[in-house]
Amino acid sequence: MKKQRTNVIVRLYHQLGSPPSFYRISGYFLKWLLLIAIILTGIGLYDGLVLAPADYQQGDSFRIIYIHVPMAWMSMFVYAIMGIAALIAIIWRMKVAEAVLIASAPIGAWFTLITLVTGSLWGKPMWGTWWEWDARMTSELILLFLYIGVMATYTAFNDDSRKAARMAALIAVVGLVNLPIIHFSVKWWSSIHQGTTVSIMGESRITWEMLRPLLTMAVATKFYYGYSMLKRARTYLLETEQQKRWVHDIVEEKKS
Amino acid sequence: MKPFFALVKRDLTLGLRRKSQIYQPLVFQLLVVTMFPLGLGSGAKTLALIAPAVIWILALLASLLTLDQIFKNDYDDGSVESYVLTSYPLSSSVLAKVLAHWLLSGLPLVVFAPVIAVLLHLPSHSYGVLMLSLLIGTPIFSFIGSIGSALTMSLKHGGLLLTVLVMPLLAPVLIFGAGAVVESSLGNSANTHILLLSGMLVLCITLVPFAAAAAIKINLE
Amino acid sequence: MKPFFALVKRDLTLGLRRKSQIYQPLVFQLLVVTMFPLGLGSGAKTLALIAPAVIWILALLASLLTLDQIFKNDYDDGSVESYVLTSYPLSSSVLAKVLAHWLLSGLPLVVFAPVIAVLLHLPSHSYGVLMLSLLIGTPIFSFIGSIGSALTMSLKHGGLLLTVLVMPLLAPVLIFGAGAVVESSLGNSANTHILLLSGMLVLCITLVPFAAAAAIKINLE
Amino acid sequence: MPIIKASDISCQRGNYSLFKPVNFALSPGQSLLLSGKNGVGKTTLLESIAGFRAFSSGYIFYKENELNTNKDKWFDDSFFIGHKTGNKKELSCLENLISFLQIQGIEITEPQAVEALEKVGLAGFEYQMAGKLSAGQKKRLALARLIMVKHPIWILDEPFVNLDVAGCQWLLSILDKHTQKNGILIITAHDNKIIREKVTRELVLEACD
Amino acid sequence: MPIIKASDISCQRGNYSLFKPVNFALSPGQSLLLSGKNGVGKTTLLESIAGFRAFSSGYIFYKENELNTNKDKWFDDSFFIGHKTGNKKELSCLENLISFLQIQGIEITEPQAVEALEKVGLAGFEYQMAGKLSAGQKKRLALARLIMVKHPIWILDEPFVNLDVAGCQWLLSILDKHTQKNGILIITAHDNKIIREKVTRELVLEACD
Amino acid sequence: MNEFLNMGGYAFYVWSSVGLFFITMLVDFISLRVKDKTVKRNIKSFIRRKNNR
Ligand code: HEM
Ligand SMILES: Nc1ncnc2c1ncn2[C@@H]1O[C@H](COP(=O)(O)OP(=O)(O)OP(=O)(O)O)[C@@H](O)[C@H]1O
Ligand SMILES: Nc1ncnc2c1ncn2[C@@H]1O[C@H](COP(=O)(O)OP(=O)(O)OP(=O)(O)O)[C@@H](O)[C@H]1O
Ligand SMILES: [Mg+2]
Ligand SMILES: [Mg+2]
Repeated sequence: MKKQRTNVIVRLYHQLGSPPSFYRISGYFLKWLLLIAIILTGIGLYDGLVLAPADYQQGDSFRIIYIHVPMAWMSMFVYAIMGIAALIAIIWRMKVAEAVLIASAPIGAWFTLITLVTGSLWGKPMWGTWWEWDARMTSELILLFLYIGVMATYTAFNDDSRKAARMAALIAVVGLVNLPIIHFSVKWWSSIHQGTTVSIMGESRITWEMLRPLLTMAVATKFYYGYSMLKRARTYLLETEQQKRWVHDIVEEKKS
Repeated sequence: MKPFFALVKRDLTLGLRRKSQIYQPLVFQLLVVTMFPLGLGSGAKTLALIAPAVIWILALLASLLTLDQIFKNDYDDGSVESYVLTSYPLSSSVLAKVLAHWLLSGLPLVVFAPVIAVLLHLPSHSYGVLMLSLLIGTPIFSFIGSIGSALTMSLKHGGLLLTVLVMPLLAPVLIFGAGAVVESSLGNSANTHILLLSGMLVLCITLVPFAAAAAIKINLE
Repeated sequence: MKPFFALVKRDLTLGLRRKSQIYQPLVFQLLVVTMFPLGLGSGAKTLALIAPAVIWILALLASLLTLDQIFKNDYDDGSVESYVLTSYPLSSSVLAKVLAHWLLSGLPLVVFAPVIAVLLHLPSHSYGVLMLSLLIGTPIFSFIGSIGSALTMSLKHGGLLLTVLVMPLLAPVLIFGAGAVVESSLGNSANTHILLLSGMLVLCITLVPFAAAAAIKINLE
Repeated sequence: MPIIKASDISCQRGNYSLFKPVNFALSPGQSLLLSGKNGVGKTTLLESIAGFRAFSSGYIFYKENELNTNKDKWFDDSFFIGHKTGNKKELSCLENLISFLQIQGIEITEPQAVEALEKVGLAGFEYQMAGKLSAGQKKRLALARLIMVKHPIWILDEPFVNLDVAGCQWLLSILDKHTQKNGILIITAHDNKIIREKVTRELVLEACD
Repeated sequence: MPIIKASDISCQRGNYSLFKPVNFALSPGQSLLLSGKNGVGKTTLLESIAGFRAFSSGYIFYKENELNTNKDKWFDDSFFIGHKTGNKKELSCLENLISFLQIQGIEITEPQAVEALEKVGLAGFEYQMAGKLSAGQKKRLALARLIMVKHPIWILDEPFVNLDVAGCQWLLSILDKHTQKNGILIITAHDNKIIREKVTRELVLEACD
Repeated sequence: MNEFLNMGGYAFYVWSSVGLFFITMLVDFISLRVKDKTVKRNIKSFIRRKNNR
């Protein structure tokens, strides 16, 4: 056997790849993630709903942006993470990646659902309709289906968590391939697309007072995602390793 | 516990455990509704026009997806014996099976209908009639379907045969159901349609259990 | 005989013997097409407008009805072992299964399409494009469906899960397929759409056998 | 005094009779083993006796009544377990046992059911789904019903299949107890010498020629 | 010289291991009977050995190669018949036998298949659909494959179930012939004393604690 | 204050959005705790089953 030179990254990879140390390390972060998420949400919403000036065109209804847009970003961000985890789970059969995949799906689906409903709630006063079959909305709806597909696959094979996770990974990867397809095909077909009212990229027509809460909320939701995902991932690891010593120690000593 | 309630309870437990029986017809509906604008392309403005028909056809198709399971499952695993080889009347057991099926697959469709209606731009003053008509119509699907399921339960690929058998029987339900919604969306009264639907339901309740029981007995011989 | 052809031959024999797999999707299509005017009531003039979408959605639904059986049957009776526990590449066997499925359920849809088109008042100059687009599109249904079927074969009630899984994947096929027909019915060229469809088919032929084979292996573990 | 009398009964599958017509009579406490080659028609005959399908010829009398004229009485007194076990994959063992019996109108409490499962060797599997049992465990779950039912007539199709040695012994003992309490037993089994010695009569079905 | 060596193999269902890890080695001409209580994991183990599912621990070596690294060789040499028979309801017996073997890449002519069916006691059933066979006949149809295959390793899960006495004898004789021709046999069976005497070794699986 | 709650006439839309956000996050939060508890309980009973044998 050749001696392997271990650098920091490899070591970290191995540590995060082993369930017990992942469980231990993630345990340190949990509390802080939740705490920061709550505080930032409080600040962001206060800033957005109270301090930020009303939009000259949309009035106060524009404040839905502080829920809608962070959620919309998260719905896609989470799917990307899920897809990467799925790829790792399939190729390297890494248990922690399976855990991340399975733990991301429910929270991602929630984010997507909120995006859809808040979009609807915004559309009624702005466009006079709850729902329009426009490119962005349709693809967001299909994103929800993809999340549901991943979760349904996982629950359908509930008798064997690891097998179920690998099946779900397959679905997630296929869905990943599907995302750009949907994006482009929907562009192709759509003709009634509503242009973005506000653009924050490049030439920004939004004032700093309006942008600040948006960014705060975007960070806050990322922290909550971190919390929710890690917590679920830990549960998944306990479940799949239920015969291992380290799990027994954790369960019986009640230290979580 | 009376055999009737024992059977209903068992089927509900099964349904809630499988879950798929409940939420997947809904997702199916949602998916197909999504397909329509995709397929229609620039014709999307016609959506509201075809909304009543689409909603009712979808409810019918979503029901059809689960209809063949009413008796087939029990036949496949042999538990049909538990209510056939007993002196408790088979028609009561049929009623129990139908009731459980409707609670699991019909009722969710009724509750979920407004969401589909929004997606298809149905005028909002028709939601009441839509839900009422579905509330009366979906049990008829379960009833008629139970006869079809009883006839096809011993077949391995009976699902499609069942479709063919029951579709003609369900056409009137569809006509009056969708008709009621169309009328109300045009601002007219839908009373006649609703009345006719109710009549069909009463007829089903009184006749179908015996018909389905007979079908089961013939099938087992 | 090579295992590939043996498998195709066996599946064709089975399909021709069951018959239902062939004629029932057609009957299903016919029935639903009949439902449309019934449900639409006075709105029947809109038929031609929605014809391309309806035909394609129906083709999709009719395919979906048989997709879950691609591998599920073999899993249930244990004959999946005959091509898994052998050194003959599983992906070739998958290709054989898909080919047989398309010949049995996709091809009839293509051949039958003009009939449905007449019923829905599609302009007759679009029939060519309609059939061509279905000829390229329906094999994609079988291919993508085979992955779904491989994933859900060990589930008792996998049919609806399969629907949920493959529908989003099939959406682009629907868009371009129906789009092609719409364009041609408006008198425009449908070349781009057809080209894109063909591209998808090529992609499926090269990738799907391996994906489905992987799914089967994971499922059996 | 025999309470079940079968005279010249035979069964059909497709368009031809399976076996030469048979006669038998059973008094309380007696048992009958149906045997014969694979495919001679044992399962078909048992299902007909249970009331599932019709005879192609002959009659069965139960307590002086022809069976078809008084099926309810027969259903009340006879209990059938066939090849298919009648377990629901998605119900736990406990739920399976309880619901099956309740649907047949037999009252059973949860502690009783737990006890029955214990007796049949499924202790600790109360909450496991029936779909996740091994072949022998599935058979045991079906046979657990026998502990609870009071029907005097049992009709069992190859009940020993898939059971391990201990399971076979348990089943033999419970069948013994049943006949000792004046129960009647109609059963099929291949290659099981012990049951052959225990039954009152063995009836070998012979194929028609 | 053993060509199959299993070291410390064990299987998992759901999230826990079923039985204590086992070891065995088999040389050509030897046979192994797996036994143990209902639900101990015999079927699971056989399916894993056949290559259907993964082991939770341990390795099997076939001709010095770890099984997972060279599955094709293993598939070429081993033949598995499990609980599910793999018959198609809608195909006739003849079609079933022929197509199953051809799909596995084994050439078989129609006269050969007819002969095999005859040997297995299904003469006259060539054109009957497999769905219309009795339980024992279905098993016989599946076992008919054994006559045609040349694989040196047979893996059989409870093959005696549902067979009548003559059928059991036939099966025993063909298993005998197989091992005499230097074949290897891995088998499970309950309550069959004769097979127990015939095998080289019996391995009793014990549940994990 | 009233003016704030009224949201310039868009109260329903804005506050249902905010409410939905909080309710969903709460549901997620609770469901992950419940899941964690049940899994730990099951593992405990699994350990007990092993010890009793
Ligand atoms: C149900 C309806 C709606 C859905 C599903 C939806 C979905 C989305 C999605 C997925 C994004 C992220 C896009 C990206 O970052 O690439 C987004 C961003 C956005 N949405 Fe919506 N939306 C809906 C309704 C609305 C309405 C009615 C408005 C306002 C009139 C609106 C305004 C915005 C804005 C301003 C952004 C951020 C702009 C950007 O990032 O480019 N949305 N929405
Ligand atoms: N699909 C499944 N999911 C989870 N657990 C299962 C599943 N099938 C079986 N089991 C469990 O795995 C264990 C082993 O099952 P297996 O079928 O291998 O037993 P077996 O030794 O073949 O028993 P038998 O003698 O009854 O055939 C059993 O305790 C059973 O409860
Ligand atoms: N569904 C069916 N349709 C037509 N014929 C059938 C059907 N099922 C069985 N048969 C035929 O009826 C005959 C009797 O079958 P049956 O199952 O009663 O036999 P059996 O005595 O129980 O055999 P075994 O010992 O194998 O269980 C067989 O020859 C079989 O071929
Ligand atoms: Mg039999
Ligand atoms: Mg077994």
